[in-house]
Amino acid sequence: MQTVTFEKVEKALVAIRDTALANEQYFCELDGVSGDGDFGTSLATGWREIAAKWDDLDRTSIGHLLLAHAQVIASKVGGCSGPIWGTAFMRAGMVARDKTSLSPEDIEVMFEKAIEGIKTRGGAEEGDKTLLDALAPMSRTFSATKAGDAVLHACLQTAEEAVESAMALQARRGRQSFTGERSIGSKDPGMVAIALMTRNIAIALSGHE
Amino acid sequence: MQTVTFEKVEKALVAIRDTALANEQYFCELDGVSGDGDFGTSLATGWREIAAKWDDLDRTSIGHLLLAHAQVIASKVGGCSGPIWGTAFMRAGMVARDKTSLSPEDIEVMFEKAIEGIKTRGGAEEGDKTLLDALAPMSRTFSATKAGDAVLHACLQTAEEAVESAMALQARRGRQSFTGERSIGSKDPGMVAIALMTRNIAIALSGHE
Amino acid sequence: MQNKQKFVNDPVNVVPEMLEGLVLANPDTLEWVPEFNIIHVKGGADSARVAVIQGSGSGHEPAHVMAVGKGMLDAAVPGNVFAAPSMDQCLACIRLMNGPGGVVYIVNNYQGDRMNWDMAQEMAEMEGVKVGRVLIDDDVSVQDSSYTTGRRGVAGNFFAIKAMGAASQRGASLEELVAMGEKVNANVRSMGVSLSGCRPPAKDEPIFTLADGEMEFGVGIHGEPGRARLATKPADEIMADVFALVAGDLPLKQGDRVAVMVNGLGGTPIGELYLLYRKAAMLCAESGFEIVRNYVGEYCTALEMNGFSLTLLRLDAELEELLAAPAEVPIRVF
Amino acid sequence: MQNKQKFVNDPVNVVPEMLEGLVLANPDTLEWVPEFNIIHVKGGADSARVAVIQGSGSGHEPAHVMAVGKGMLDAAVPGNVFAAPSMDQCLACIRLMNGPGGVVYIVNNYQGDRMNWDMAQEMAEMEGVKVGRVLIDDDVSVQDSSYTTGRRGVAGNFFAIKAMGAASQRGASLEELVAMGEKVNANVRSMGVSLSGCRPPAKDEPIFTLADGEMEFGVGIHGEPGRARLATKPADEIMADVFALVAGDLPLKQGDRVAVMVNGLGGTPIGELYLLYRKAAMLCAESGFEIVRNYVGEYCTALEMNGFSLTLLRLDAELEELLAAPAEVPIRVF
Ligand SMILES: Nc1ncnc2c1ncn2[C@@H]1O[C@H](COP(=O)(O)OP(=O)(O)O)[C@@H](O)[C@H]1O
Ligand SMILES: Nc1ncnc2c1ncn2[C@@H]1O[C@H](COP(=O)(O)OP(=O)(O)O)[C@@H](O)[C@H]1O
Ligand SMILES: [Mg+2]
Ligand SMILES: [Mg+2]
Ligand SMILES: [Mg+2]
Ligand SMILES: [Mg+2]
Repeated sequence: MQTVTFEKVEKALVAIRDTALANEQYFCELDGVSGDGDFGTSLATGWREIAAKWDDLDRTSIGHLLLAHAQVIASKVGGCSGPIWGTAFMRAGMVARDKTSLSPEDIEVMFEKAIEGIKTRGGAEEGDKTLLDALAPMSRTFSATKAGDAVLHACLQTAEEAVESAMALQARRGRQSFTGERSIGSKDPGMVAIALMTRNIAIALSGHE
Repeated sequence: MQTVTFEKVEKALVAIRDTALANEQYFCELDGVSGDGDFGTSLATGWREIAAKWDDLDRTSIGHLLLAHAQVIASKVGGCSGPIWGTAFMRAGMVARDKTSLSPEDIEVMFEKAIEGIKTRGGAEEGDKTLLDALAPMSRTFSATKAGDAVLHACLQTAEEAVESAMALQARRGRQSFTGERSIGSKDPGMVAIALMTRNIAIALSGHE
Repeated sequence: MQNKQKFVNDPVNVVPEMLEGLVLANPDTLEWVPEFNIIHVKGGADSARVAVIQGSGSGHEPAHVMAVGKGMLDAAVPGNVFAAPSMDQCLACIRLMNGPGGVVYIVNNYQGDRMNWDMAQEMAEMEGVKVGRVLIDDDVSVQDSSYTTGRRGVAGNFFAIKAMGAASQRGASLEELVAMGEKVNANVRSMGVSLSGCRPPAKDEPIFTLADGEMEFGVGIHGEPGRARLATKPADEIMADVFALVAGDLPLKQGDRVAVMVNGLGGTPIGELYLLYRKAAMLCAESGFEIVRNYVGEYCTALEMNGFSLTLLRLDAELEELLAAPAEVPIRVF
Repeated sequence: MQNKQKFVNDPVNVVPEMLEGLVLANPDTLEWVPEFNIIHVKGGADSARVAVIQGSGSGHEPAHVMAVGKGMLDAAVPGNVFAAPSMDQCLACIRLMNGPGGVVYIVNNYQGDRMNWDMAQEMAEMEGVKVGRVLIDDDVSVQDSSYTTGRRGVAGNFFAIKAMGAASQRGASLEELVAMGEKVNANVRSMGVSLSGCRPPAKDEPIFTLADGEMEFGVGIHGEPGRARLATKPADEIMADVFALVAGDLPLKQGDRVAVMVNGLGGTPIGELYLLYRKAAMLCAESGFEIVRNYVGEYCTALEMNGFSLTLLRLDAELEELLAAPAEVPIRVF
């Protein structure tokens, strides 16, 4: 992987945004299986606000752009997702605070800090059937492949495999966990969102890889 | 009627006491028809206490003996009956405060004062289907016949007729009144008690009339 | 059969055990006379003042045993749950709290309470005790009811206690205290609404039940029926109806200065009481009644009934001063 | 569908309408920031003191909006009924109450509350604000529960507010306040029991229901399950069980000086709370724990739930002094 420019970061953020906006109903349906069915609405509410403020977001640096995201997400996204996603963007943003482009090593650290932040915030560990079960393996794949050109593709594959293999797990965090064993056998909405966002980022950036 | 001696007053009070003690269950059953079924217990509780203290009751005068009754009744008899019967004895006792025998005129005033007290205390009037509907006609009969010898018998007849004729009325005081029209057609327990006490007084005093 | 959804032991002991808890919680300020279930201020009658006392059924707490304290009641003598205190309880309380200037009792207009107190008063007077009486009948919802002739006495009672308690501290005579209580009663009106029944500890059944969507409009503090069984509606509309009846009965007029009480009947969250107060305050503002003091919380309850009552008191300078005077109650809030 | 047996208007407006009622009732001492539903002491942050703030779900009133006042909380920021305040509410409250010495927040150990407050704290720290945090987890009934990892934070919270509020009035620094809150938390334990469920205004169904003769032993303040669903029994026996678990967890030992709170969960008559306090006081006497202060009433509720919790706080000289310091709350009791 080469240095990631500000332009590419913006494209990735647009891909994340549009994934959240386009899948409101689908994510709610996934959450409805064993949770309270609000996950799609939570994400879409946050990113609608981001879309509305899009042109005015602080672009002093990549970090500031991510911190601007963090602020809106933490404020406007409900349920567990607000503080968790907000923390992820905030921790990643702190790493990139003074940067206008990112090295593979920067992204590696951002991944690690975001995951650490999610763990601190929500108290979850890998295996609890949350989006950590997608992000943590992705972060390991990234570290292992960051020198090569297929890194994005490898991360996507990891995420999609993680969604499938986590179906067998029982949720131990968030509202899904309230229904106990009923969560076994279904896809975790948070993980699905991560995988779909990664897919859309890969598509958006494929011309540049 | 001649002057009523202290001895006769005591006999009358014993007759009242024993009526209350002997009819606990009967009076409760009468009250159970449209009231809360406690009337017999209320009276018996009070007169059991009077019986227990019998020898120590203040006998300075007829009035004091009646006031001693009033005190026990007001303290120990529950429901509406405690304050109502207590008041009747108290008001009658006040009239006889300094007396060791009673003239027919004394008794006439005692009747009137007791009835007045009951009305003040409980707010009932004649026609509300309470013991007033026995006492008030008895008091009128007494006033009309007090010169003659058959006064006690006349009073008893008035009381027993009153019990019958009041059956058609609807109770408007005490717990009986809570059941509305259900009280129509049944005997009022308070009136029955008055009539029975009068009968037993008549029997007790018949040797002396 | 006993009601199992209550924190009680033998239902027969509910009142004494509650009173024992109350004095255990207030050892420095309260005393209990177990024989008559009298709660009085520590030390008993104050020879320099005329004592103000009250007694009525239990189940209305904090009324009245938790209103005993300096500047409030000198003593309270409760009967069993929803039952009047007996004559000898009332008489014992009068005797105990009697001082050189006599003693004044406050009684809510319920037949049982009145009969026992009136009787006790006559007995005490025969003993030479000077006794004053203040009758409270602030409930505008019904004229005659299951337990009363005339209007019922409910939460408005609190203002008589507060004003008379303060006046007693200032050395008012028996006659002045009675006049003060009568002034309060002449200027105070209340009305209650409930969304549920209530269930005395010794009873298996609720006193009445309401289906979802029903309310008892004008309910009494024992769950007695009020004006009508109506469909529930938004809180603001319920408050508007109650407010119109309470204010209209006095009647209040523009420019009047008032105290406003939104009293919880036992099972209503305090958050809802403040929500109801919001509307009452708005209605006062619209009507040009100036709120000088407000009271939101539980003052006179009906066990765990879900309901509230509104009380409006028309003030004058004297009442304002007495309501603002310091007072102590046995309920610690911080 | 809306719960019809509530005094509310549109359930969406329950919290703002309650807060509006609260400030209408306390115009001289409280202010409301409608945008973020913040209730704060009139005049806002005091530059000479470190403010103490709290925010959690609504439905627990008087906690915490009715604990705002001099010597208590400087501000409270409630979420919706049984829902944590959002991050931006918490952040707005931190910003508003920040002073030269920083600001300290108290948070009960519920996942939603913690996540939003922690997040707000990080954001505020990025802006250069000095923020102190005190976590309360006094409920001994369950280790992990529906809404928590670790123990829940419940009524014991009151003592942190009272001690920290008093310490703040005496000029304590942020570090001293945090240490004080942590000391309270280390010495306070609670447990609750309920005899009924509760029903949020926006819900058609109670959160849980109990049949006649059933109790939830160790219930949480949202109606979450506790240790076990058991058969009801006499109040003294229930209190004895709860007392043993609460005192045993600290553990208290003979000669300890304690504060005792019998807290109503919303639908329990205050008379029953005193009846329960009676047994708690007897158990303290038997165990050789000296009761220095007691608190009987509603401090932290679960809407109209019929239940109580017992809280025991082990005292030292410093805590005793802080608990006895004057404080003002917006609830008028006389
Ligand atoms: N404690 C946690 N840590 C990390 N992720 C979590 C946690 N709890 C829930 N999640 C993720 O959030 C998703 C649900 O989000 P959302 O519906 O907003 O939360 P809630 O459980 O409050 O309804 C889950 O699918 C899971 O991936
Ligand atoms: N207000 C009243 N005035 C006079 N007598 C009354 C009154 N109320 C009830 N009574 C009498 O008392 C009797 C019932 O007594 P009791 O059972 O002790 O009263 P309660 O109605 O309290 O249960 C009635 O039969 C009636 O004669
Ligand atoms: Mg969800
Ligand atoms: Mg959710
Ligand atoms: Mg009867
Ligand atoms: Mg009776």
